[in-house]
Amino acid sequence: MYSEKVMEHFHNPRNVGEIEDADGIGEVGNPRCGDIMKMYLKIEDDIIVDVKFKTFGCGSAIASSSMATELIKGKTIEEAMNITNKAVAKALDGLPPIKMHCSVLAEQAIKSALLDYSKKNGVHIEGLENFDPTEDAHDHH
Amino acid sequence: MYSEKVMEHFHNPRNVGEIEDADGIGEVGNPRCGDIMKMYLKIEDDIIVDVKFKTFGCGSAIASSSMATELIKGKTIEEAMNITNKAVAKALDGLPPIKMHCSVLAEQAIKSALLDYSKKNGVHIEGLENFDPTEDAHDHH
Amino acid sequence: MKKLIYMDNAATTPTKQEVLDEMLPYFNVRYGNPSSIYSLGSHSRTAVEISREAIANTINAKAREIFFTAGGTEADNWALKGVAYANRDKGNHIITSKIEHQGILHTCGYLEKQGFKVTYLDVDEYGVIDLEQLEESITDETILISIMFANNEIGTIQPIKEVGRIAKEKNIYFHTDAVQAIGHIKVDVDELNIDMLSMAAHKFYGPKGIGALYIRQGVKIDPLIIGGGQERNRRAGTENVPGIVGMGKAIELAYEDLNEKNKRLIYLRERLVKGIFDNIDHVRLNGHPTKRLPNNVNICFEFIEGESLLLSLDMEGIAGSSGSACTSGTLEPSHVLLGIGLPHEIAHGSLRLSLGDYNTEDEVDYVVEKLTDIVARLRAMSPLYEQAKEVR
Amino acid sequence: MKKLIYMDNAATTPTKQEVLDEMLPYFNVRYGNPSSIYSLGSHSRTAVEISREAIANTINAKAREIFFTAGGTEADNWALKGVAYANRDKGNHIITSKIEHQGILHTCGYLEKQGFKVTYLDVDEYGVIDLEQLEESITDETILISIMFANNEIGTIQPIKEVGRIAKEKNIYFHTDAVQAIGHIKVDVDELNIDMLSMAAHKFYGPKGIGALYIRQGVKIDPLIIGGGQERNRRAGTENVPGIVGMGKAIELAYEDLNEKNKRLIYLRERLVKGIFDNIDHVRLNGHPTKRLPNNVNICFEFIEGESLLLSLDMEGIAGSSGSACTSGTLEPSHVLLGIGLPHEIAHGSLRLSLGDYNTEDEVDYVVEKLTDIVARLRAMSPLYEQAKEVR
Ligand SMILES: Cc1ncc(COP(=O)(O)O)c(C=O)c1O
Ligand SMILES: Cc1ncc(COP(=O)(O)O)c(C=O)c1O
Repeated sequence: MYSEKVMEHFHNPRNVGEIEDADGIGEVGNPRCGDIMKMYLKIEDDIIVDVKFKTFGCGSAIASSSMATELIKGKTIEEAMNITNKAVAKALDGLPPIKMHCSVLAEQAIKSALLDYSKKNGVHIEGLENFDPTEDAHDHH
Repeated sequence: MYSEKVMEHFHNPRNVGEIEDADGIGEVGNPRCGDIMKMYLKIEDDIIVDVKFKTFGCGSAIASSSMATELIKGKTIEEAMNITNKAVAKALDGLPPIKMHCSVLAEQAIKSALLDYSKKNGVHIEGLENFDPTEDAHDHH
Repeated sequence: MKKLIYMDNAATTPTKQEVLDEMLPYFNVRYGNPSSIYSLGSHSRTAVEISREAIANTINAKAREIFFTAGGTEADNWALKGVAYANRDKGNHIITSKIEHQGILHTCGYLEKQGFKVTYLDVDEYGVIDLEQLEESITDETILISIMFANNEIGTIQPIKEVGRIAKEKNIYFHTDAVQAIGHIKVDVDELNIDMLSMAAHKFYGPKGIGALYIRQGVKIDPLIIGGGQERNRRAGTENVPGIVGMGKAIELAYEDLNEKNKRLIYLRERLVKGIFDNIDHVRLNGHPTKRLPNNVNICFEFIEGESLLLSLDMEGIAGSSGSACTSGTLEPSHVLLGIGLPHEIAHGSLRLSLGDYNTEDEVDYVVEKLTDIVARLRAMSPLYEQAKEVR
Repeated sequence: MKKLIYMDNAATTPTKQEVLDEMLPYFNVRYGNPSSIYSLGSHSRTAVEISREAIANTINAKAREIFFTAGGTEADNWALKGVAYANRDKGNHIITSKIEHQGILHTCGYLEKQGFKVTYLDVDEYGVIDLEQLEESITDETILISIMFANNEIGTIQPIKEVGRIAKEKNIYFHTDAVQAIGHIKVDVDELNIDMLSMAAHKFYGPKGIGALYIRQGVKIDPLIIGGGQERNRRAGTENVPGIVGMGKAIELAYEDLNEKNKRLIYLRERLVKGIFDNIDHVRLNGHPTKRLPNNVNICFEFIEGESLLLSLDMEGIAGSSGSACTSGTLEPSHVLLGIGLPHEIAHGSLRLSLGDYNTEDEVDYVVEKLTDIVARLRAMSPLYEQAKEVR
């Protein structure tokens, strides 16, 4: 069902944990639906210098979180904003159709944390104008 | 499906053939239904001294004919009249329910031949008053 | 016991050893439920999908158009009831033929009770449907045409390509009961415009209890067996994994060297027919002389009844079948033989010998020899034969 | 690969070697079609009838009341649709429960679309139906009560005897989906007043693709699969002889020393539950504490999701199952867990471990050890666990 990449990231997820003094924290998902992703960003000079996550969810939710953190770590905010759910899924060598919403959740978790950062620091981030972190990822697949 | 007795009588039917100068001949059944039995009797002093049959039909039709001839050979007319289809079936160690009509046909063939004998010789045979050789054996099972 | 000469391959076939070998691990080593997410389950899932692919490739379909069933009858029931119920709003008329298998005919009878109208096409003396009658039977209400690919009793192959063309022109679904055809002749669902097709593994050296329905993408059809999400929500129930694996292997083997196998079968078939005609009088060949299954011989022996013929053959170690009423537990002889116009008394005396990969020339010759004796013996007992001789 | 610890015996079981040995000749030696009249055919017929007898004896039925199907789902579909369609003139109301298998629930949904009314009984926190609610639900229109014998997810056994008594008093047909019960607990259809009962061989170490429906003599029921005269005209299609033979052998083996086997399973079950409760906090046992299948353990681990638990177990060579939405391809977690009143977020974290004849005490201890580690690891990753700790 899952690619080896997914299984590998599920079994050895990168960047699990919390950042005490995070610059941005985003939480998306809903325990009723069986998945919650929480993402912590440390940002310096527009660059994501550190990122951690905690996820309650299925194998692909955990793998998507892990992959998403890998994809944005060390990147600029702008680069991070360009990471789509498809990019996450592709980096995992694909996800089963019924699991695509997990990659959507990962994209939303990044954006949600960036939104938090932009609010806390009063910086404008291109592309977050219409972002609604409460939108249901399950509608996307 | 069939008892050993049926198979044995089917494979080695007794009394197959015709009697040239038979005293009574009976034919029952219908080729449309897949079975015809023809029975020839030689009768002396009310005793069936010889009997032969020819049958077009399935295994149990042939076995029933064979068994019926065995049961009446050497018997008086009265005794022959008392041979029921159940007796034929029983002597064959039973017939499958859907094949019971074959034993009915055998009983009818005997009666039909006796009727022929009674007509030709002007003798009354007790029990043949209401016998109708054209009645459909298939309704009996 | 005598060595068995099995000439009833149209009834069922033995499972080939290579097929069985392929199946065995799925009973007690790779026994996982394909719906389970752990490795044991996904191995089963993979095996199921490989089989589906093999079947799809064979008939030029897509894997997602193959749905496993418990056999040919379930596939037939599903196609008919599923299309009828799902398309009731479009119409209530179904066209089929008089010589279909009971899986089709009795299901049509059931649908008639539910308010559907069914036209049963006539067949000619060879068992071939009349395409003109088909076209004339089509109305605005017609939602489905179901015509069998090849007949199970007399082996006649229908003009499926023409039926497919007509159905496509009129935009009517076309189902074919190909239970006797798959594994025996090449079938291409695209070329023939087939929308649905039934098959059963035990007719081509696969196991009993497994079959499939091909459903062209886009066909509107209700499920017949409802429950879990198996077969993409269209046929519920834990998959018969060993059966499915066996069916996939069997279909692959069946189409290997098909032409050579069929050449051999046709040679044996013709030898058998010639042997019978050379040695026995008052016989007739049923079914089409050339447009017939390579393995099917169906002959009427006048003046004798089929069941007694079968029993006598069995005692010689020969397995065949008959359209006789006496083998079926009914009073009417085979609807197929009556359908091609045989009188009842002659239809009663039919014998079907269906050849297979394991039959040999020696067996064919032995059968001819034994048949000759048996027919003579039974005719000597038959009052009809005696009458026929008198008439002459 | 690591040695597999298979604890998903409620999903399917391996076919026992003795069962397989019994089946093998029917693939390629005794391969005759049971409908054929020659010896090869009647050997198959005999084998089918011996199996039917064995099944009938086990549940105290008559052989003529057992009808073979392709599995549990087909049996469920047949019972429901067959009774519904055949008794439409008597009424259009069916009573079932909220926690039935999909084979029942989705068929009921289909029947609702056909104009039938269905009452879905609630269950209490343990998954037991309320007999008062059952009695109150009965109307003059009620033609069928279908209540499962034992639940496939949480193992709860229903008060079948009382349901049977009520159904009999009110003269309503009573069907029970006993797919999880047969082979595992003693069932007597007479004592329990059961009119119809579904079973599937692959749940008791028999093969996949074969099951049966018990139909008490006199029950009015339409066939589901129509065609040839097999199964006394009630279920058409060439018989799956190897499957049938395997089912007969499997049921015999299943009821040999049943008490001893169940004592052992209950011991293992309790050891597993105790091990989990002793080592892991925030867990709850689902299903009835005592009125449950001897082999069923179903536990919710709060703050984690079932699929990730299963995948982690799989990596340790442990096969289990979950009522998590993520394993089923839907968004809703198991209707059974919701039915017993669990909140969604907790229902997502369920694990079913169903024990079998091949599990050992060592395996149980190993599973407890691994589970402890896995749960700890997943909770460390879970934002819910962190929140829960903060709240405390
Ligand atoms: C209670 C119950 N009913 C019905 C079924 C369906 O059986 P099958 O999958 O063999 O069709 C199952 C098992 O999947 C079950 O556990
Ligand atoms: C033409 C045809 N259709 C349908 C069937 C039914 O197949 P099964 O008996 O496998 O259900 C058969 C064989 O019996 C057949 O020959």
